[in-house]
Amino acid sequence: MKITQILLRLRYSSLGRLVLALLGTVVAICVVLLVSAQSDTYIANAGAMTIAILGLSLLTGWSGQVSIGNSGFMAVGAFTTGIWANHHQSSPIIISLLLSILTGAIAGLLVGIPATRLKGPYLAGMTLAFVTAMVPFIQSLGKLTGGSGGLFFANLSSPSWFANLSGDPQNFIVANYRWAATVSVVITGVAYYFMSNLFASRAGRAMRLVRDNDVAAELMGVNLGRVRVGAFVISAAYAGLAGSLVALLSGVARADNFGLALSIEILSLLVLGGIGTLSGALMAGLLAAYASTLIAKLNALFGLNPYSNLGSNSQGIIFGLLLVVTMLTAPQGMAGLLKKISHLRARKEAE
Amino acid sequence: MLRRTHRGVAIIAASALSLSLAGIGALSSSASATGTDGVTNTSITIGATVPLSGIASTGYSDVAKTANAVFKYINAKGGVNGRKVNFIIKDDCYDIQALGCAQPQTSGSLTVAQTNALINTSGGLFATVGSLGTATQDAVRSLLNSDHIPQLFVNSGSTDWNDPSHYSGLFGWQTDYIAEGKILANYIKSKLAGKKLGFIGQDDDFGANGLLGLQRGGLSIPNMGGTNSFAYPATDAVFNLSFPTTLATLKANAVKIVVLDAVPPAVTLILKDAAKIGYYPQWVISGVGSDPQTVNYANLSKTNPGEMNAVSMTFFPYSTDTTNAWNKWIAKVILADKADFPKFTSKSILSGNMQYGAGWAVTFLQLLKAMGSNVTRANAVSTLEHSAVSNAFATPAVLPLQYSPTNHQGLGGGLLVKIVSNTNTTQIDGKVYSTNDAANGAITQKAFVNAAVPSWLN
Amino acid sequence: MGAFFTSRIVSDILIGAAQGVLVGLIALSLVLIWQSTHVLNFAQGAMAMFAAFCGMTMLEHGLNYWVCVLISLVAAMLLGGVTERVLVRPLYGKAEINSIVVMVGFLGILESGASSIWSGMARQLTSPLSQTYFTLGSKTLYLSPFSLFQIGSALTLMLGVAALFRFTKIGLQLRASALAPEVSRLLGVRVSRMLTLGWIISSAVGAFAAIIIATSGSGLFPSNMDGFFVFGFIAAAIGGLESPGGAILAGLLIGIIQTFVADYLSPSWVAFTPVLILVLSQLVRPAGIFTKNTTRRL
Amino acid sequence: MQISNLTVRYGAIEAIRDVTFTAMPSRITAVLGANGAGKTTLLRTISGLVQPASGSIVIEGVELIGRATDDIARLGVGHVPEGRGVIAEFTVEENLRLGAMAFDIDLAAGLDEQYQQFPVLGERRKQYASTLSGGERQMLAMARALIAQPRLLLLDEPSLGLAPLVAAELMTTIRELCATKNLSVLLVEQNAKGALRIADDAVVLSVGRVVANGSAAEVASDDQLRQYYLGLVQ
Repeated sequence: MKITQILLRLRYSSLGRLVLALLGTVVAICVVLLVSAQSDTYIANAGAMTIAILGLSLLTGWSGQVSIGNSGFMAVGAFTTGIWANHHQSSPIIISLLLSILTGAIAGLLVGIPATRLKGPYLAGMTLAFVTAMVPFIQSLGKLTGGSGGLFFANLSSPSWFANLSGDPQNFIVANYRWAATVSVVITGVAYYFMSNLFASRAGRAMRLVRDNDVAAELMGVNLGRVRVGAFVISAAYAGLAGSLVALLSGVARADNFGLALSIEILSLLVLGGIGTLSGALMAGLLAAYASTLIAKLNALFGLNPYSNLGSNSQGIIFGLLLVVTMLTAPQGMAGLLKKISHLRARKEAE
Repeated sequence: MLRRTHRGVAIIAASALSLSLAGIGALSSSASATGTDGVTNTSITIGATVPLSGIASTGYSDVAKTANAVFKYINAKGGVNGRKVNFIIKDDCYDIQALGCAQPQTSGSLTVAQTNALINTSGGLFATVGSLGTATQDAVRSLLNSDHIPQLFVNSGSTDWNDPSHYSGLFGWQTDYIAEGKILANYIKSKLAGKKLGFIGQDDDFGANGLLGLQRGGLSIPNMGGTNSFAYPATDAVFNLSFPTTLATLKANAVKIVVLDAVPPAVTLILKDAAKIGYYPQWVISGVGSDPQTVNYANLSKTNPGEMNAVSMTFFPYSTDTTNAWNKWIAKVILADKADFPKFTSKSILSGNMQYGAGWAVTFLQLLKAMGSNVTRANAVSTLEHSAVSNAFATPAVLPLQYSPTNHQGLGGGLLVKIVSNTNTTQIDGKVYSTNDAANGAITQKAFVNAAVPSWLN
Repeated sequence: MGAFFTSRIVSDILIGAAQGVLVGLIALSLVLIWQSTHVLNFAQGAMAMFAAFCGMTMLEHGLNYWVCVLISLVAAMLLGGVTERVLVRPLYGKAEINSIVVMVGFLGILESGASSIWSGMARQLTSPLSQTYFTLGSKTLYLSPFSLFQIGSALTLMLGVAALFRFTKIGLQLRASALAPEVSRLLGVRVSRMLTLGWIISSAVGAFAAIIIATSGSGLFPSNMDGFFVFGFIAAAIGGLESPGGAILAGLLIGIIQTFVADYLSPSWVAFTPVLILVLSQLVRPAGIFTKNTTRRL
Repeated sequence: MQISNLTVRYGAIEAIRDVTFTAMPSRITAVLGANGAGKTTLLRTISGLVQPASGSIVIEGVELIGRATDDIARLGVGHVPEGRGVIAEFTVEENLRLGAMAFDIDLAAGLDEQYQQFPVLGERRKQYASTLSGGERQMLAMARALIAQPRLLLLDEPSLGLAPLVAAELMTTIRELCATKNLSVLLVEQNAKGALRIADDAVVLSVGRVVANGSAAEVASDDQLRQYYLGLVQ
């Protein structure tokens, strides 16, 4: 048997998934240490986006509930981290992360209980309403959340052992970026591992059953309400973690950064990556992080002045086109395309 | 052959990933020839994050573009001391990622992301120069400081830029909102005494500092949320939710003077909403929100529809003065930049935002010239702190910069102007007022004399 | 009597109603599309904005205001029709998320496209009617010639749409195509034309709202419909997505309640007031307050 | 109407295989067969709701295959679908007006005629269709198809779910209509007994194939057919 096949087969056992996650994380850390500092900032952000997309993938892809409010839960996580960081400057980041997961989950429960009674457009509308209310609500809390301006705190900086380890101990700028990316990669690895276990578990199967046929699920003894709310809570906890990571990476928590636009972005990326797949979430996270660079290169290729009307808006146009074209031609996203290609090749081989 | 092409999904994904990583960005931040990031013998690389799109881009997007026009103009003449200025502008949407923002929404603060991109510019970044916004620049203050990258001439009147003991490389440029408030208060006390006062301010440092200045200047206005004193959320510059009721209250309470600490789109809405209810008080508007080329002052006066009744402060010769030497120079520079200002003609009027961009761009060129061959970050800071040198910089501003080792604020006053219409602004008394932030700090006045345009700029 | 019309409560109602009819119009346009094609059109506001730009920028070339309005409405109809044919048609029968994502992508294209063509700067549209409120003695009556036109034309438009649906041949076919497309086809109704027509009418309604919003509010700029879209959507959900009348009433309600909240409580609560109304209404009647109860179909 | 070599596939399944028969003008042709024999698919294919893999359907010299459903309806093919398809949210009269909409006919006269034919509909013209009983809904569906004055009427299980008496009455009505209106009817029925009683001709389908084709009397007297395909025992 070939190595690739062994690796792929690993995902069917719990221990195998652990090995896969560890391997992936180690490989990613090696990449982090090799690429440029700017690429490290992209990878760090890709981690945060991947976690948020994984959360939405669970909710929308598995339990079939379309949410355009997950950035609201990210805001909860980010401000939990921000408020904690401003009061306990030297506490380890793991505490910030765990607290944010907790507050995210609680917010998910509070929103989920009424929201999951609704279906289709009403559920989407409820989550849309939640996120549009969240931004002004956080801003209206005054000193606690810093109003419109937001909270500022120290962002992640490299410990000295890491700076020594990562190559150039003189250049602390680069070491800081590498450290941030490493932290992000490790957190993403853990989040990914948990999600892959959930995917294979009974609860994961129950969710997919609810999505495909809620009547049948109910007849088979699945508690619809509990599964729907459960999916909401886990999804919100992932969003809380993502928000916390975003805040730690940038040293800022500002409500405007977690508005409707981010929710729509997460949903779009989920679709581009492939709804309901784990690998799709990874690819979508990377796509998000590299989008602006890629499009800047395209601008340069076509000789567009980046400060002109068209140049400064080409990103929005290209991103929009990408979404429309993906949905109309390959609704399974990148993960679906890759699967198709590998199936085609397998078939060719068989012949 | 066929066997080899067979790959699992994960492997394809992984190789696509590593390919994309390999393709983008080589190792950067390696020290350059002169030993300072972003500096070579023939160039210096600086950058700024500004709102080119989104909620605050109206008018403000011209600031950095004008600065860029100045740098291009000087580069075409060979640069300063043989160095050309490589100015990188990044759009941060004022860090409000509403749907009008043209940047893809990644995650978290766009200002931080764009500042990271600037720091990691290949060849390095010497400093950020002219980044715009109070909250946006607060967000990257500690990042730039910990990387020892100077953060020069922040486009905001907050006092946050004047903290040399914590942020040695951080410099403001314009008169801060407190000093501006004191000068406006002085005018109100002397020329409009005895009339009932009202205040509307943005619900952040901008509004709070401006109000503090009015109070320190001796006016009795309650804090925002008190009688006749209102805060508005920044997003109301678009949504217009609070202004109608706010103005109705002011009108009902017979308030005769209203001070506005608001950005231009909000000022436009406030003036329009007031006219709707036939409310025509004496407006007193902060300089950052009053630019006649950005705010629409049409048909807002009761007695004469073509006229307006607003007082404001500016650090520049009023923009409709086409005989002023600096205005002529700025117009010439912009006219030369057909790429970014295709619609600007020899008959166009400068906006306050254009003057502003030219103002700090010239200041940076003066700094570069003063540093001579020793272009390092440490020398940039010490040159600015060397009052005898930096305070003598000739800029378009109507008063000298006042940098010192203990003062990183920049300008300390301005010229009072009366806005009559979009094409007609006049000086009120031709005097330049200056002061500091302290409650007991005196306000001095002297005649307005613009520094001459240095010949090497022409 | 004058004192009554200039009282604080009546003033708030008048201000709120002027704002509310606009929210109602957006909600109506969303309901029209939802009814006919079961697509939640996230690009509704952006399409209206784009169409408004197409016509209203002609003001700068000296064209009459009403001619510009006409051009915008024609542009809106074209945009609506083409959108349905090209973007929406392939989505029928697909999962809900597909249409949401496509319309979100279209929203991005339209807003960035408008910024590319017309720049992100806000354009002030010179109003054809005075926007100064009338006075009764020394007090302000919160009505102006323009706000009268605003409320009047919005109501007329709503009644017109209602009449079209209730009393005309086309209206009967539009409703039948939405309710039972296959049966309608069997009866010889050109259903696909009716779906396109639904989008055309809805786009025109939305564009009209966008023009009024740009004229009376903060001007015309690429994102000027974002906030109104959210409020309009909330109104449509409160009213029940199937009910045009409910959408309009809910829009009015939102406008008036917002004004009361701003006046009596705090302006900073205005932005999340509609959401609270939505949450309450959904908890009471999940399918909307103005829809008849229907049983779940399997 | 001439159907030749018609084949319809749903994915890998052939719902109809190589079906050929002719429905004569002004006659009732019953299409019989067990559940899943392809009867409904046949009607849906004629109406253009389903596209066949091959074959042809010609009516008065016009090829139907490839035409849109609404075009086919306007050619004079009325189709009363299984489950009746009345629009519950419309009133009785609105349903009838909708039926007349696409055709160049005198609406008032058409309505009068249908109300005469089905007096109960006249009584309930302002009521919502959702308030009608099963039999009344079936009448409304028939009336709505008839108001367009079709030349070919496709009836899919009209007696399904009706009380035997009502069903019998309905069959009689269909017979009368065919005689007075110069109308061809293609009648799909599981209730073979009732259908054969009023039909002129009959086609028997089994698993998508034609197993018998002839006059109703011939089919009704063929014991083998009755037993194996129609489930009728003497």
